Amino acid sequence: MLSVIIFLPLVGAVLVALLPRSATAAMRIAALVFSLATFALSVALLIGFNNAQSGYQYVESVDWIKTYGIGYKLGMDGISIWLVMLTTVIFPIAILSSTEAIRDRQKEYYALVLLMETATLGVFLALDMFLFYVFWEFALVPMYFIIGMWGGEKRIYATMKFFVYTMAGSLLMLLAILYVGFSGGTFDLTALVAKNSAWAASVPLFLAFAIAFVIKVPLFPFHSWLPDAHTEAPTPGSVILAAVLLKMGAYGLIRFNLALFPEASRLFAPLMMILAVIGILYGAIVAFAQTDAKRLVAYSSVSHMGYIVLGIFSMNALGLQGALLQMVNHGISTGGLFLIVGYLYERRHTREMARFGGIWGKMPLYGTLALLFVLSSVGLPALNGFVGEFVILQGAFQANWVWAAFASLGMILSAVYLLTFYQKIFLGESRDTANDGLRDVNTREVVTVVPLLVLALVIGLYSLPFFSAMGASVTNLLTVAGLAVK
Amino acid sequence: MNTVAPFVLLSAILFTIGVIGVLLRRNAIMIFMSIELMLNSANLAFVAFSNQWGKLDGQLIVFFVMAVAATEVAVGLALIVTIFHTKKSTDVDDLSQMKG
Amino acid sequence: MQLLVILPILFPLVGLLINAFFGKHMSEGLIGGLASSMVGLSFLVSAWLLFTSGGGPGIVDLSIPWIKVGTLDVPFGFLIDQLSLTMMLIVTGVGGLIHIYSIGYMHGDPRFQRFFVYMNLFIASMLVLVMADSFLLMFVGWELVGLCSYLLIGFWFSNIHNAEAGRKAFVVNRIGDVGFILGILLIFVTFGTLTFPDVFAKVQAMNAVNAPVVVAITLLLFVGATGKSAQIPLFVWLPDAMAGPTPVSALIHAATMVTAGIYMMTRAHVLYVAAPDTQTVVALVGALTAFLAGSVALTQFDIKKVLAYSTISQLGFMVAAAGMGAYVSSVFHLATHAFFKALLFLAAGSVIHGMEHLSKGEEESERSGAPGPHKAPAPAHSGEHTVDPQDMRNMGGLRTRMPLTFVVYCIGGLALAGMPPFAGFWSKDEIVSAALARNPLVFGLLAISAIFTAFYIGRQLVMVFFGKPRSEEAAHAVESGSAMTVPLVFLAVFATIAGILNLPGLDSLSHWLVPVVGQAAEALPFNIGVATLFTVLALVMLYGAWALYRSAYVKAGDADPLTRLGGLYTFLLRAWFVDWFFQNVIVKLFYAGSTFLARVLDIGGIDGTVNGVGIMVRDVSASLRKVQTGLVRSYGLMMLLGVVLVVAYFVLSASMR
Amino acid sequence: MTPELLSFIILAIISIAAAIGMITSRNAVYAALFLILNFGTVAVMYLMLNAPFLAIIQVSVYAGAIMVLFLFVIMLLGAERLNERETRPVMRWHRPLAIVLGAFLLALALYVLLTRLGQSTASVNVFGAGPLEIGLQLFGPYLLPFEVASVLLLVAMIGAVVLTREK
Repeated sequence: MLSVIIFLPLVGAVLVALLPRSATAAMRIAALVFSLATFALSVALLIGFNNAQSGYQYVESVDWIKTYGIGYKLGMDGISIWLVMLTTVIFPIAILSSTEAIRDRQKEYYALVLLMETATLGVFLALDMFLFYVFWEFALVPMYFIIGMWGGEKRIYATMKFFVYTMAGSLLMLLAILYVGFSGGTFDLTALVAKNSAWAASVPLFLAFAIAFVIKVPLFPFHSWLPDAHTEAPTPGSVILAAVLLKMGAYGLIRFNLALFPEASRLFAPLMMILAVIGILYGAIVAFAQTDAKRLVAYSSVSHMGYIVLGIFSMNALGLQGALLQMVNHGISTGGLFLIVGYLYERRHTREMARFGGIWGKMPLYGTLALLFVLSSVGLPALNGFVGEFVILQGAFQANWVWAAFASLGMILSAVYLLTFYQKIFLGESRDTANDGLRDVNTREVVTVVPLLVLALVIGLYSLPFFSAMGASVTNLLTVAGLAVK
Repeated sequence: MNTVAPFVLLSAILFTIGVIGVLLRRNAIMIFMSIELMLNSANLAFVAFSNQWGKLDGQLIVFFVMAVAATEVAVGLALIVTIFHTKKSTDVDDLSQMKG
Repeated sequence: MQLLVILPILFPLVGLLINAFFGKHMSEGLIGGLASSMVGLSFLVSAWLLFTSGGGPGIVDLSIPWIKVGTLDVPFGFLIDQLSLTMMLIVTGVGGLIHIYSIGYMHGDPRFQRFFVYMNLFIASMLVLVMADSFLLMFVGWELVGLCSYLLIGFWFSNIHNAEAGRKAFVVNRIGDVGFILGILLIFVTFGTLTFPDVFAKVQAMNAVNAPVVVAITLLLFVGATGKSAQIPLFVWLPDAMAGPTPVSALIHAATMVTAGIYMMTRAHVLYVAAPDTQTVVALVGALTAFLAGSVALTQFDIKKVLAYSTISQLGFMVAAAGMGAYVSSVFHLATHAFFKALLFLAAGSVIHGMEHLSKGEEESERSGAPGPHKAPAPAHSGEHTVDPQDMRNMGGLRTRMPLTFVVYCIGGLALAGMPPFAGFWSKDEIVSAALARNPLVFGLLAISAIFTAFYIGRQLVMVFFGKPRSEEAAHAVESGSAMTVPLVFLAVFATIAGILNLPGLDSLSHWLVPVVGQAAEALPFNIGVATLFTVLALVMLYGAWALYRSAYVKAGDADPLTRLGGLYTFLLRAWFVDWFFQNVIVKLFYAGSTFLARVLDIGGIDGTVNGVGIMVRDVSASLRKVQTGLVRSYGLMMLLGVVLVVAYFVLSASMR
Repeated sequence: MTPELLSFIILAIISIAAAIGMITSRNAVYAALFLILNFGTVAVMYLMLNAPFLAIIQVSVYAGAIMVLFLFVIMLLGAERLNERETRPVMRWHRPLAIVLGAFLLALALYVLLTRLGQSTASVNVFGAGPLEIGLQLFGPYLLPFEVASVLLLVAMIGAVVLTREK
């Protein structure tokens, strides 16, 4: 079942690649259909998911390279379930939003996007470290091409930076994986966690994993690839990057760092929390100074991802569950913001906020949708962001109230920069005649963002099912790691 | 005269001469011939050791070395001819397109 | 019965959804009527709740699961008791009247539909705030009303100053909200629960006075209150918030939202009573705010700014009362203030409406000539005027042009000034009496503030309604229509008689609230001496204002008589330079810091380091590249070197053995 | 001094002289001829080393076929006159370094010979190394390498043809 969900998009990619080059409409539809089918499958998984069970479900295990204890092992638990759901929701949306943004070489594009979905799902579902690494690196490649081929003016610079930076991190991870795998005698993650062995080299191992993951997250001060990559990527690329790819890092921190090296995690938790808090404040302050709308949203990502790391390294149930929910929330609100900025870019071919103004008056529906995403990102109660932020802050407060207090200042700053963003583009008077006669969002564009808004509202008003699905697994993780004392 | 040492000594001397030839000459053909000299000196050592231990394997290796040498000469000379056609020179210093 | 409890919230929600999705196809009357009637229905349900639960403990609790993580379990729980019912009635009652008023006031605005969507959202959010049974849910309402405030202040967003004011309000409120949320975090860490009854029970079980954690919690919550209720130092947003349409100023920035802080402290009085140190801080901040804002109101020219500072000042009274433990008086003043300040704002709106008549007159006739739906009417109050219709220096003599407005304005003004028998007299008297009994410093500040109050409202009445018109607009002002005047009359009646709520001797509000706030918070016995003193003082100040301003303004450009105060006058006019300080020090520092971080540290430092590593690798490899000469012989030489080294290694290591 | 040793010394001197003559010769044809002479002396040494089959092949294949190919190419290209004046300043240090390194390599070999092979024993036994024995070995244990060698030669032949084909 999990194999099917992982490789269904791959089948779609092959199909798209086989279509004649002129059949662009068919490619779009095929890509959409395959991603929606994947989504439908993931819904089926969700329905069959047993909330009370703390271990992995739907496990599939086949030997792969037996000599080294490498297997093809998949499984889903409460930690990965919402990330899988997020992935399967975001991809159809990204594909639907590509119609305007991607005009040339559509065949390659849709095939790559579907490949990307396979890779990311693989990352979230792999239970074998080696398999995880394969998917992890595999996810890098399509994104490299998506930015490099359909990106903006400085795309080569951006892709190079993105690729080399993340690659440098994953190299360390590969070394750590090999070390753990060979000295542990197996690459099976569940077996390794169950062994609960105190690694002699746990500090360097922790650091090797952590660097790979925090670069991906990205945690301050490893964030500098993100604004460039986001700004240069085409709209759907930014959406996928923000909504799904960054989560791989945060997911890895939980799955590997916390689960495998609880002692080292405890040792480094203060450092990680400090960096997370710096990231929250720093990302927000720097976002405020941006003039490019997309860059601003990119820096807001840095700030928001800081909350997630803060939650993870609070190392208690509240922090972790809040972080997991916030990953979904960030995917929704930042993904939405990128879509919003993208729609404007498609119309005006500029992202300089100084060139807009008064757009709400000219595009009322668009302005309203944008406002909702801004509010979701600000963390307004009744929308998704608030629940995640609050639970994380509560967890962080239990762990260390000083950092929680500093982190809460991010609530002010997010209001400052996001409302400034909104004001510069949507309020006041138009500062450019090119803004006259802009058409409001069309049906396709509305359909693309509405699912995200509905999710935002649902999570904001009724987060119970989200938390209850992850509760057992998080508790189990903390218990096995011996962290659930507090 | 059953000691192997003089032959190996000669082999070493010839090998060194071959090496110096490869390094000092700029003509591709001369370099090739120096390489042949080096191969030959190695062969001599093989045969000497083969004689010492009373085993045929050394001689068989020499046989294969000769086969490979023949191959190498055939392809190498063909390359030289081709390069000469385009560059009008057999000077290896003229072939420095690969410089960084 | 249980579900009935959330009906007051549901009605406005239904109204806003209908208006949001179908409003495009509905007429103004239908939209406004629907929105108003939904609020009216909420009011009726609240009233019904009042009668069914009256007398007894009157608590209805309903909870729907919401956030449940580990030990954190916060439901959508609603707690209806005497206190929340009081607030619900004020919110829906005053809110309903203002909705009706808005139908007239917003007539012709191109975003009429949106206005009522926001207004309904506000009512719903405010009800969530007052009905919540946990700190977190209260915070939800708390933030949502902030959102509505943001949206409504910036309602005419095409003028960037309005948008700016909205943003300022939201951000300043957020600063307070962070205090609030930290308080909530601390409550949960300390008590393991967030619902009011549980938290209060645990606080009482602690049985400690000034326990550090409780002091910390109460102070943090109070930070939230300073944001929402515009206390020092976070009051700076409220004067700017007057950029919104006048009904908004009346509803949100005078009658309801800004009182949320007082409501919250009353609700959490168990915590505050357990922390007398915080109480002292609260009382002093409230009194100082009352004094500061009262003094600033003396010098303002914008008709709404005067009222805004007056509101801050009155909120200071309430906060001070709450700080002194006089919760009943606080809530009492909250109620009367809601009536008379809403009345004043709406009347001011009526004045502005009248002042704008001249510039709008032509458009109006034009519109009646061609009432096609395609012809978009010009925005009614977007603020594009040659003469500022809100500047009192441009007014004068309006008492003859707008007689009804004049009458109700006088009633509101007298209530504000604390003249018997109007509502404000009774409630203010209770607070001042309590101050006299409990804290002389607070009493002193409040007494001076009360004197200021009488003076500035007198000044305003004289400047607006007496003397000769000082502009064309004032000369041609006309009385507003019935949609606006009927609510004015209603509010005027309430502003007159609302004192009945807690008349000395009757003390109905005190008795009513006892189950919530306890006996100790009841009002002190009526102090006839204080009452007389303050009545006399108010009369003197009103007369002083009359004497000073009756003939001060002949034309708009004349200097204010108070300019004789010199530097003090500027100091007051600029609101003690508090906002100046925020704008020029804190905001400028933030801008500079942000630019520095983004341009210098991020691009140069962090990104520079990353790129520097890349450049370093490139340069090193560029110099290493020279090794590749392309000459076969040099490669051969290198190879030989390698061979010699390797052979030497083997030979030597073998001979070592 | 046995006759064998004497003849070896004479042959060795001729061989070394021919090698030096080869690498120093200004004329490529002379160089090739010197090399043939060297190969010839080595062939005689093969005979002394009990390897008659290899001696014959050395003469016929190496000195014969391969060197004829060399001469043929030299004549074909007309490259017998060589002008190798050093022009590149970069390479000025090249020649001395090459000679020094070469000497060093030789010294290493001598060192090994003196320390190790000095004490080595004489030939264990006299054994047959005629064409028959070689053939038995080639088609016995060395069958696979033999076949691979044939494929290699075939590939080289095709390669040479393709490389020199006129477009």
